[in-house]
Amino acid sequence: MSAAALETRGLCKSFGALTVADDINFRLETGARHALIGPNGAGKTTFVNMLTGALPPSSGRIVLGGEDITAMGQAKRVKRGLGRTFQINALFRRLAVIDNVALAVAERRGVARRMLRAASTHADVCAESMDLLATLGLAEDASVRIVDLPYGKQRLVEIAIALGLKPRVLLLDEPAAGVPSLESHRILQVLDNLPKHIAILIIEHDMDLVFRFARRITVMVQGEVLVEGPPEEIAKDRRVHQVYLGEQHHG
Amino acid sequence: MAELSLRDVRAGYGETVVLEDIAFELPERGALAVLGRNGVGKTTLLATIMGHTTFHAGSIEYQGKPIAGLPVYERCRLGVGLVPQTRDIFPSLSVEENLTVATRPGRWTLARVYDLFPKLAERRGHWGNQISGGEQQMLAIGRALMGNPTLLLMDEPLEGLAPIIVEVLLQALQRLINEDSLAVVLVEQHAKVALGVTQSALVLNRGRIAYSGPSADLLADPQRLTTLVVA
Amino acid sequence: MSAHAGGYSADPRIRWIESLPWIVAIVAFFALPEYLSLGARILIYILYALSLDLIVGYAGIITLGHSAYFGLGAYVAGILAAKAGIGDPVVQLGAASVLLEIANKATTLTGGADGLSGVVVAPILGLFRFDIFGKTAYLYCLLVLLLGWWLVRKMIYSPFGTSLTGVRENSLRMHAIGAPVYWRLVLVYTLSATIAGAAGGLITQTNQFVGLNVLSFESAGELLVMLILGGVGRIYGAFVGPVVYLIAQDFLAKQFPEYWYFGIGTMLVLVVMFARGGILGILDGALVKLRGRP
Amino acid sequence: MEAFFASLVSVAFHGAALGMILYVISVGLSVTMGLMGFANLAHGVFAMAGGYVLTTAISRFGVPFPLALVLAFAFVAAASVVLERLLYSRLYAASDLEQVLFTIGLIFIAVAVARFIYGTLQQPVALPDYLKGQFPLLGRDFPAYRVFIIVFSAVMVALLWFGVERTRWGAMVRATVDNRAMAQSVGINTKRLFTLTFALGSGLAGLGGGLGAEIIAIQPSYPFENLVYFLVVVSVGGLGSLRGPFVAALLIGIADTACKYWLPQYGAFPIYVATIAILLWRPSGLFGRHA
Repeated sequence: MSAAALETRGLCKSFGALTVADDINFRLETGARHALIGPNGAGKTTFVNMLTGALPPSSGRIVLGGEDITAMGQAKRVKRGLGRTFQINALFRRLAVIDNVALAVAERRGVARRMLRAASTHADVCAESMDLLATLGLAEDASVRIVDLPYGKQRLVEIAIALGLKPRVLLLDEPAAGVPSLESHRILQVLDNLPKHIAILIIEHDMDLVFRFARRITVMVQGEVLVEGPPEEIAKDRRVHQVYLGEQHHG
Repeated sequence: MAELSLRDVRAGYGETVVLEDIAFELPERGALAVLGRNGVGKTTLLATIMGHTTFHAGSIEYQGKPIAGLPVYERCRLGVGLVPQTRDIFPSLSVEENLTVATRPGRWTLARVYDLFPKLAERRGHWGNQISGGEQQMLAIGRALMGNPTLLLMDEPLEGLAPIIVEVLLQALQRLINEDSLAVVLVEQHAKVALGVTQSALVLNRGRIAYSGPSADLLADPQRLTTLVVA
Repeated sequence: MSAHAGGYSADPRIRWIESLPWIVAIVAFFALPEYLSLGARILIYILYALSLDLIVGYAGIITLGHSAYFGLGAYVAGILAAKAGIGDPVVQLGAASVLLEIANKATTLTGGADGLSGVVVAPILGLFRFDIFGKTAYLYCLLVLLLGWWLVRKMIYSPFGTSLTGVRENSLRMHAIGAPVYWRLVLVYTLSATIAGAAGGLITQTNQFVGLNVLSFESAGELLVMLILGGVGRIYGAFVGPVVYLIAQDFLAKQFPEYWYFGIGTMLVLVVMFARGGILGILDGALVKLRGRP
Repeated sequence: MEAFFASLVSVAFHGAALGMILYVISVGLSVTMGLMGFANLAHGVFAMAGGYVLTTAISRFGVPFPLALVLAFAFVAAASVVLERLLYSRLYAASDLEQVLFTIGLIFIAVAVARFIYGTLQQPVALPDYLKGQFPLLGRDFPAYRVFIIVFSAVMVALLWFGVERTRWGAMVRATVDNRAMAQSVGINTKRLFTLTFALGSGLAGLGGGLGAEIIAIQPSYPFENLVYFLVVVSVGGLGSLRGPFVAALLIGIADTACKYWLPQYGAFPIYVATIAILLWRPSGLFGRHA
């Protein structure tokens, strides 16, 4: 078996007596289109925070492209190719769209600390950022500040920043959250056109989106993986129905 | 006159829109179940009625009086009570203080709440953060009742509780809906449970209404329920 | 746009209007010889305010401990404040106070509360003596300020400057794009402290006297006032603020100290309530209106 | 040995008096900063105002001392309501920087007004005869006024704690500090509660300023000079806490007195160092709510 893009082995997290992630063995293949679903409080956010390094696991290991990153800081994981987007926009609100993306690009290219040449003369950073915006249909908005940008487009900038890091693995945390339904098709388009070689894990509530996008789905319940499989199987799975309909478990 | 009536409501957090085109009427003493997968806006709907969200458009009327522009505490004083999903017990207050701090004159008194949840009477001296999840849930409900609401907004009151506690709460819930002149909006993941205790139901999907009709119809049509609530 | 935000789409070239401060400074040198010592003081405070603007305006961190660097612009202090001071003005205040106390108690070194007089300044490069009318001092300060301004301006337009505004706007996201936020802050504190230290050095050199008040909380507060008055995060706010403040102080404070304090307090309250961009912010707003843009 | 013991008792006594004053002044700051998240550097202005009210009432209008104390509280509390409604309330959502600047502005204004009315000299406190002289206790003599300060403050503290911990109003305040949104949901008008709490906190500062006028001199630069002490009490004690600042104030009062007595050559240096050390160790204070 070749190395997965991202893998967790026996990942656990507990706060005192409360276990929020219990022995999670998860495998994200190279170029995967994978979705993580589950009811509120299932531990999805905790899981993602452990992947990105925002939260240290109680036990278990996280392996990125064959390298153990369990003890690595957030910034280093990003440098190793682990990118993420945020459920609630985490943008540089008073900066222009281009600067939002260029900050990420410059960080990746290792020029972000330079202080002798003007930022705008770093042609490579600017060009790459503009290209990225163009592929997301944001080229015309490059010099608009985020605060002046419609919310739907802000969600796209959220994705653009993550792409600026050239991730091998991209975690999308509810990419369409809070977008009026009429505008959400644009986000779906963008997701469909993401580079094929990036392994993508999407955390999403919208089942239309999940079943359209994902080729594999993992269902989490109460900190554990309930079931994993292709969408057809998940749609038929009785346990999944129980979770969502709230039928009482007997035995 | 309807207890609660929403028309073309559009609301969210800041500029984020979570709810769109929400409209329904809840008759006096009515009980409404709000269903849907998580993240579809159920909690936001309750928060909007209570006044915790950014209101973009539409109207909310409580007993014929527009309340969308009122501050939260005014809505509470008019008779809207909230049992939040996260319970939000005040940790620096004792169990009893959690109840008395919410007191408004009316039928519901400390004694009646203790009668409904005897467990709370035993725990009256404990701090708000020193009681179990089930007791916190009872306290959250009791606290809302102390404000003597005519409209009770309940957000997943059965979530994460042991079956035996669920049983106790369900009984209390039945009692509230049947015996008391309370109108209830019940958000619940356990769809069948919620449909069982309500007359009408609302299913949300991506912040919009996907179904609105009698609870019994939905309960009688498992196929439809599955399609609406699962995928 | 006259607010100098830097960034990847900003044109870093120096605009003609940016020569205005220097022209004014030179005109003042010839036209107002009797005010040169005040002029030198203003130039020093501009440099000092510029250093503060880096931290407050660009990195977005409030500090009330900046006078510590003004007194002792040192690399070590930069790390201390960056570590201790993020989000907590009280610790910074404490740091400044400690330095104040050290200076206060190290009597043999600083002269204690009486101040340190008799600072003898050697001629600059062995050539230009500090004259009693302060001509040398003025030009010397102007030169150092020019250098400081050039450095700060260059930095603000650089990728580093942009990443600082990134930290100000959303430090969480900076972490998530792999930026070592902590070290960026250490770096900017160090730079800022160095410039503040240089300004402090200038005060000593031109006054040939160090008073303990350069380390005090009031001094840090006063500087913050000057910067806010001019406008935060826009380079030239640090020019306008000290000019207005110090000239007003020079004319008013000596005769009517209570009116002076009252005036400056009222001005601060008004700026916070009604004109959060400071004087330059007001001018900006007026220009936008004049041009008839929405 | 006997001499050392005597000085120990003396330091503890004078330190306790200073600590009590610091607490009465600072407790309002702790609550308003914890409750409203407002960085109110101008809190010392209220204490100074209380001091001026008291000294003026006694020396210029011949008001008896106890009534002057009441006036100091009432006048400052009333004035703070006006300030809160007119100015502070507009800045609750503003950034820390703006709040800091605004309150520094208020300090400047207050300093100017004080200088204009009273000049730069320290205001003398005309104590009534029954508070002058010595008070014999356990075979020692203690200055009667300091004894009064300690006893009176202790009563105030007891009343305050009772009010906050045993009354419904106190429960409302604690509920609002815990969770403002939920407090509104149970019908608490948090805006009005803010105003009242602010007035109470400011009134106490005024009372403390008046009561302590003999220990902490009343003069125009008061709000600047003592700001560090108030902030240290609050930040070491922990924001929003009632007991934390009490312990912190006593510690600081005694430590400050001890330093001045035994280590005068170091001034306030040890206190500042201890403060920094404590805050580096526990950034939200000894009793902070959000660790």
